[in-house]
Amino acid sequence: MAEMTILEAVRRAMREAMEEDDRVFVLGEDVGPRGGVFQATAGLHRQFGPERVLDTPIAESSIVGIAVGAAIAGMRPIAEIQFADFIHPAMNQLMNEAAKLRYRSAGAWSCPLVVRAPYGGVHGGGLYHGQSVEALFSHIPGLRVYAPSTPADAYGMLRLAIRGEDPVVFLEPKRIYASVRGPVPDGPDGIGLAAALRRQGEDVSVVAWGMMLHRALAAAEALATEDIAVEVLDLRSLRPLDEEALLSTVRKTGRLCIVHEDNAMCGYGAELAARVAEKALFHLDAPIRRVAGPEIPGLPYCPALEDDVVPTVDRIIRTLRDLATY
Amino acid sequence: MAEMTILEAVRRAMREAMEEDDRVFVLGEDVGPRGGVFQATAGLHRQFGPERVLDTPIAESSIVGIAVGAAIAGMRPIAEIQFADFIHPAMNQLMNEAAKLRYRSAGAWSCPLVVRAPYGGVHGGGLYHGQSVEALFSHIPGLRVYAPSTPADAYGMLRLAIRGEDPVVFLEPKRIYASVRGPVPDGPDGIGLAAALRRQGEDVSVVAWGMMLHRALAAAEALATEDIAVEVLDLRSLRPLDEEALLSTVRKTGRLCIVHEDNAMCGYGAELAARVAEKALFHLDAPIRRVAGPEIPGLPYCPALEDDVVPTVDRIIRTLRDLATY
Amino acid sequence: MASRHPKAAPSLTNSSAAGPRKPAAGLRRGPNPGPERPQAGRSPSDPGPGSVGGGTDETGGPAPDVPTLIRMYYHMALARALDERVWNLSRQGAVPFAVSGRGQEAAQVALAAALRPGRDYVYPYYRDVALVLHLGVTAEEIMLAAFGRLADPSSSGRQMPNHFSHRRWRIVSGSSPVGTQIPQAAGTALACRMQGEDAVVLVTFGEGASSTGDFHEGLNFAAIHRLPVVFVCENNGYAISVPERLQVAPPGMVARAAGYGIAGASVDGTDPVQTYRATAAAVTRARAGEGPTLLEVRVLRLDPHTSSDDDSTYRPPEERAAMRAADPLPRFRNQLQEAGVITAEELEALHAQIAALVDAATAAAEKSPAPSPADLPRHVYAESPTEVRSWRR
Amino acid sequence: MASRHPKAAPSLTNSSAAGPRKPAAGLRRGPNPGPERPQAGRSPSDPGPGSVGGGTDETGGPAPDVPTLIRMYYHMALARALDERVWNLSRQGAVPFAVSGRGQEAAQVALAAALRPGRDYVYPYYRDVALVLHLGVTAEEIMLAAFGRLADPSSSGRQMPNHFSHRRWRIVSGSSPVGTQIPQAAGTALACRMQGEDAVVLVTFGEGASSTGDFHEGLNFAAIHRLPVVFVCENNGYAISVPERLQVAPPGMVARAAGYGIAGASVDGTDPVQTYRATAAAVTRARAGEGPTLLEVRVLRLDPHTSSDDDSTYRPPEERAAMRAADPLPRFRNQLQEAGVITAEELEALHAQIAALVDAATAAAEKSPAPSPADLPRHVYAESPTEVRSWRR
Ligand SMILES: Cc1ncc(C[n+]2csc(CCOP(=O)(O)OP(=O)(O)O)c2C)c(N)n1
Ligand SMILES: Cc1ncc(C[n+]2csc(CCOP(=O)(O)OP(=O)(O)O)c2C)c(N)n1
Ligand SMILES: [Mg+2]
Ligand SMILES: [Mg+2]
Repeated sequence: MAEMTILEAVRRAMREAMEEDDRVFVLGEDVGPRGGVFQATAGLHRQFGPERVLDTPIAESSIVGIAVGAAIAGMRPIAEIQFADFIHPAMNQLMNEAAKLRYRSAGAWSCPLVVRAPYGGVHGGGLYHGQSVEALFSHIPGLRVYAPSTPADAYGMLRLAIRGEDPVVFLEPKRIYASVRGPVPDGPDGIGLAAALRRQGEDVSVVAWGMMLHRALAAAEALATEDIAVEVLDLRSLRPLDEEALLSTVRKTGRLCIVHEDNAMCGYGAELAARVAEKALFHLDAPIRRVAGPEIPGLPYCPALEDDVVPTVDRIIRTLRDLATY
Repeated sequence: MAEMTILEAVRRAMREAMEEDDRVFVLGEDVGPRGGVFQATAGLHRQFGPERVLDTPIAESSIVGIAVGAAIAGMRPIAEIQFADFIHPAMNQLMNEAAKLRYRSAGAWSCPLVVRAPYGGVHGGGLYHGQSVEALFSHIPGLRVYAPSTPADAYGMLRLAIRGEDPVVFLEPKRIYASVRGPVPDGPDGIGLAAALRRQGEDVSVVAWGMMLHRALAAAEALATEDIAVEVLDLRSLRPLDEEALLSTVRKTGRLCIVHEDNAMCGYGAELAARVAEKALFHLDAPIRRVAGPEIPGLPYCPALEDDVVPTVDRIIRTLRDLATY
Repeated sequence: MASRHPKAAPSLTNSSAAGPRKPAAGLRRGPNPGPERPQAGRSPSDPGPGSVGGGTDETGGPAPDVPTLIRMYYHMALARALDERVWNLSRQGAVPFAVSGRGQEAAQVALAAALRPGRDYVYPYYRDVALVLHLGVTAEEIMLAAFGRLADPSSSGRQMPNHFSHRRWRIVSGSSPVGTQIPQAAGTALACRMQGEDAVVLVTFGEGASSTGDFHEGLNFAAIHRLPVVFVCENNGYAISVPERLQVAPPGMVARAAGYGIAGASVDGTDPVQTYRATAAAVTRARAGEGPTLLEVRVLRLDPHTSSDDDSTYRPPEERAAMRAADPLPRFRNQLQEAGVITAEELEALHAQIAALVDAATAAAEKSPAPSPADLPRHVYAESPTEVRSWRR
Repeated sequence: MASRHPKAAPSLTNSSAAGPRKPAAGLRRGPNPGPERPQAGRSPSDPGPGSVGGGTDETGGPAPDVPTLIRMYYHMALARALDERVWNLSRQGAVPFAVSGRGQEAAQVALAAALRPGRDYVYPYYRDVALVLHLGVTAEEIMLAAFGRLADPSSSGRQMPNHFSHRRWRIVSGSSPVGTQIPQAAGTALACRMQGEDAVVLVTFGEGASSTGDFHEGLNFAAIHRLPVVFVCENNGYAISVPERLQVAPPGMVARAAGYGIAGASVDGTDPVQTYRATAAAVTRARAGEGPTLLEVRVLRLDPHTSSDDDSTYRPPEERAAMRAADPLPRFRNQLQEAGVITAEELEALHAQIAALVDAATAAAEKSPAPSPADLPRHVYAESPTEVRSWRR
């Protein structure tokens, strides 16, 4: 098991998939010689040539539309959307086309494609380089939404997405692309979609994914010194949701904190709260709390305000402590 | 107070706003001589001419984009999206532009526009003529989302939307455009955004909007014969949400049923459940139940299946009865 | 049997399919050869020159042979009969909805005739009844979709009628939002090239759909990569009620084609021979690696937009009268007859066969079972995740 | 005072602003008049003919007068100095991000010079430092945005630098997703017409943004309604790393303009006089109700895409060298000097003034307060609904 960053894991997943399967190809803005603005596709253009690593025009709707059409004809496209903030022009192709093709043709046609989108807040990115879009896509039947938080999952879940038969929106936590390192298995076997219990605890549960998972873990670590045992659940796949894992941890601790970068209202956390309120209500010993972004249109450029927007370890600690002592 | 249908109320609101304010104009597909495919703009082209009632190309992104640009220059555009199912190409202009303009310019520019979109299931409309899109837009800070269920609200809330200073996604329950009649006040004064308690009851609360409000009322009526007193809350505005009204009814009855046509996962109902699970948890005497569309990409054409997709009065009755006797 | 007509000429014309038959003057080679002159600004009531088989243009291929001409006529007439039947059923409330291709059949059969069914990919749009019939879809399959039956091969009753799909014929499932199929077709063409297939992709859409952003993105991409796609705009002058002059600037698709630096042509789509030639030329170019073509076929929309529309609010009665006079179906019939390609008796038999086929298809489809609630959650995913299996309470 | 330069010529040239000065040969009328020849396929290292003030074309207006020429040069040089300062600050980590317009200044000042600041609407894009300076934005305002300060008039520190907005100058706030401003500009032009204003709307974007669906939808609409918009593509040959040949087919914007049936021109954007003429002609047309123009200005991107980019992976060193040789700033300076419009001493003073201005603007902006958390929830809505006021727990 090699150690690597999330970015390297993503790159390796694409490279191996392309080596193993001629049908796999990559398209997107600057994915060619430039290797992507985050370097996720670095080296692929050299290795596989311009036929399999296509620099596209700035036209997200058609990036996805072309991927849909290629998948229809038997290819396995991986489309990169440069920032999740720029996926909106492609929503029609994703929500009305990719998501519905299998259903509307009663299984005659399918659309196995992966749309990779780096998401979440960064320093100095302003309103349009730090959005989280998981709630929008997780709402749509027919789509899968994966949100890995570790190099192993970035690798394994991307391999799974590429091999799968369904369209996947693959959300990469760009803020920790290079800062989180970890072991990555040597092949895709044995990777599943179940949520992962990253830390066991009896007092309070925190559910997160992507970058926030790491802040949740740090908060849990900190609270251990106060003798508060926090259970940390990493959802990994947002659609489908591993409901059983969610309900289990709530049944165990009776206290639930949900953390995400996106704003709270109609965010993904709402669905988690709703599931619990329907299916494990009487296991709750405290209100369900969401630690989320504020109800503003986006992260301001001015970095001084970042901690007031993107949930901090501190804010998670405070919420977990409140819950544990409720 | 004249009696009229929802469709007539929508038309009257536009007509009066255009008569009173030169800045108001209408654009969209077939809104001109054809009067809109649902006849919402019937007569406006004759009364106000092609300069103020513009038939646009089939280009939803620019329908909204042009409205944004016109609003920036001081106009008050009302854009019709023919079916909510076709609003997806405009999501970038709505979510990244209209919603964020005021914020990103720190109030220097604003974007007072209304995007009207008939939504919800109809007979024989298939996957693309019956979608509900409220969850997607209600997630976005900067947008307002209004979903009237009565002629009075269709009129009053549309007047309010046109007069307002913010972009509004105005969702019209097309299934009951012509079938629901009711009194409409003679002017826009006195209309607010607070949720409306349509029926009082002590045993169980049901929250709905649009077409589903009427089914919820019918269910409540039916259960009255079983001595189950159902409280019916019509949300009216989905963003902002009248949280206090939601929490009040839950505090009163301790039982909450949420009804919407859209599929449940990450649907708008999730937010309602999450608010209650955070702020009124210990008032609950039963799990929160959502009566929603199934997790499928859309309503099938074959009308025989409609009742298995769009929540029926019967399904609402069963759920409310379950809750009341929980 | 009633529902699956032969891919060759219909039975009554099997004599013509057997051996060469003297081609009529003007069918193989037009009396008025000369370059196409696009007719910008033409109104739908003035469909332009309609001389049969007339006109070759610089990019024009050969005219169809006689068996093909007869098959083309057969499918035009069959499409017309099916459209009329579905429209009437919708009037009676027997089917929820109808959308017709009446007035566009000549262009549609010509498009199909220039393709290799089942090898070339086709992304049709909702008026293309005649196109898909000519590719291999059967009358019964059309009726199954109209009734929303489980056996409907396009969607098992999930989509509205005329949302064609048929994997065997490489007819790709389309949605209702217009224009989305255009970049998809470019993607399919890219895939064919990557896979070393010599398939061509043909995609149709109305002039209204040419206003979508997807049109631009798809054409630009196909032009950059010189992909084997034929983009066909079936220009009937209206998008529901919106006339071409408020939809497309400048009117027509010839300027647009030049805007992308690709081959372009505008032909009279009420003339199947002219349309066939232009399509065959575009297909040949695409297959030879010479890149995409944007072909405009100028057609008539004889009916209101759909069964839900009333076109009296926006279409003057004179225009409708003029259109009926330009109806491609009787015109092509007369031309075939005058040219001696088909006799009055053969025509009568052919129409009788069609009438019987439509009756049989309707009866069979009506009897065919509707989807059941148990079918609802199928095919959302390849393997249904939990939340799909257990949506219902 | 240091931050708000006069709208007239800068102080050192106030003599030239006072009265007419003998125009240099070649500045008012070019030595090589003749129709524009668009240069499809030009690579950015070959910016094309750059003869100063040369070339009038059929649609060309008059050349700028001398005070305007000097103001143009001044703003080019000021933009250059500000870009360099912000870039350096980003290198030092003093500001989070920089994006420059270096190499595009000549075209930008020419665009601005053809407008009426504060009366015509402008939708600029992120490289348009010189454009907005020439319209009235101050050096200090540019620096306030770079530092993300509360007093930044474009966004109070919310947007990245170069997301220009200034209500006084009718500079409309832009987002980061490219192309969205194009239909918005059409909408603003529509509104101006409805209101009976004779304002013209000018919107800029890169050739990369011309690939978006919004480009098509905006141009088509403006063409249909003959709206008073000037669409300006600042074509620098790259979209981040993607070269024009993989971005636009056919290269350039001249074919596209024809595709929409609107006026089009392609000019050497390193030549401010040529660009001014073409822009003035387009603005005149728009104001006269003669409809939109798609103007391509061929420019150079001297820097990497942004401070986050490294262009060595996709741009050969020779190309960069060639570009520096074609840099419009020294070239225009030499031309002005050779033509006797400005003297070496005046130039020296002007550059000293700019250096002092940039220093002062930087110092002032750095000192200016950052937004505070209390400002965060402001301006989400006109009147904040509850959930906005109480987001924080
Ligand atoms: C994106 C989108 N917007 C609106 C509609 C509603 N609609 C259905 S068909 C149609 C008109 C299409 O006109 P055209 O493309 O010319 O095709 P025609 O019906 O004339 O053959 C419209 C507006 C749609 N289907 N998709
Ligand atoms: C819709 C969208 N997709 C992707 C991006 C990321 N991006 C920012 S600038 C840029 C290149 C723009 O190129 P061009 O339009 O030619 O302008 P230039 O930077 O060359 O001046 C890209 C791809 C974006 N801002 N918006
Ligand atoms: Mg049409
Ligand atoms: Mg560029």
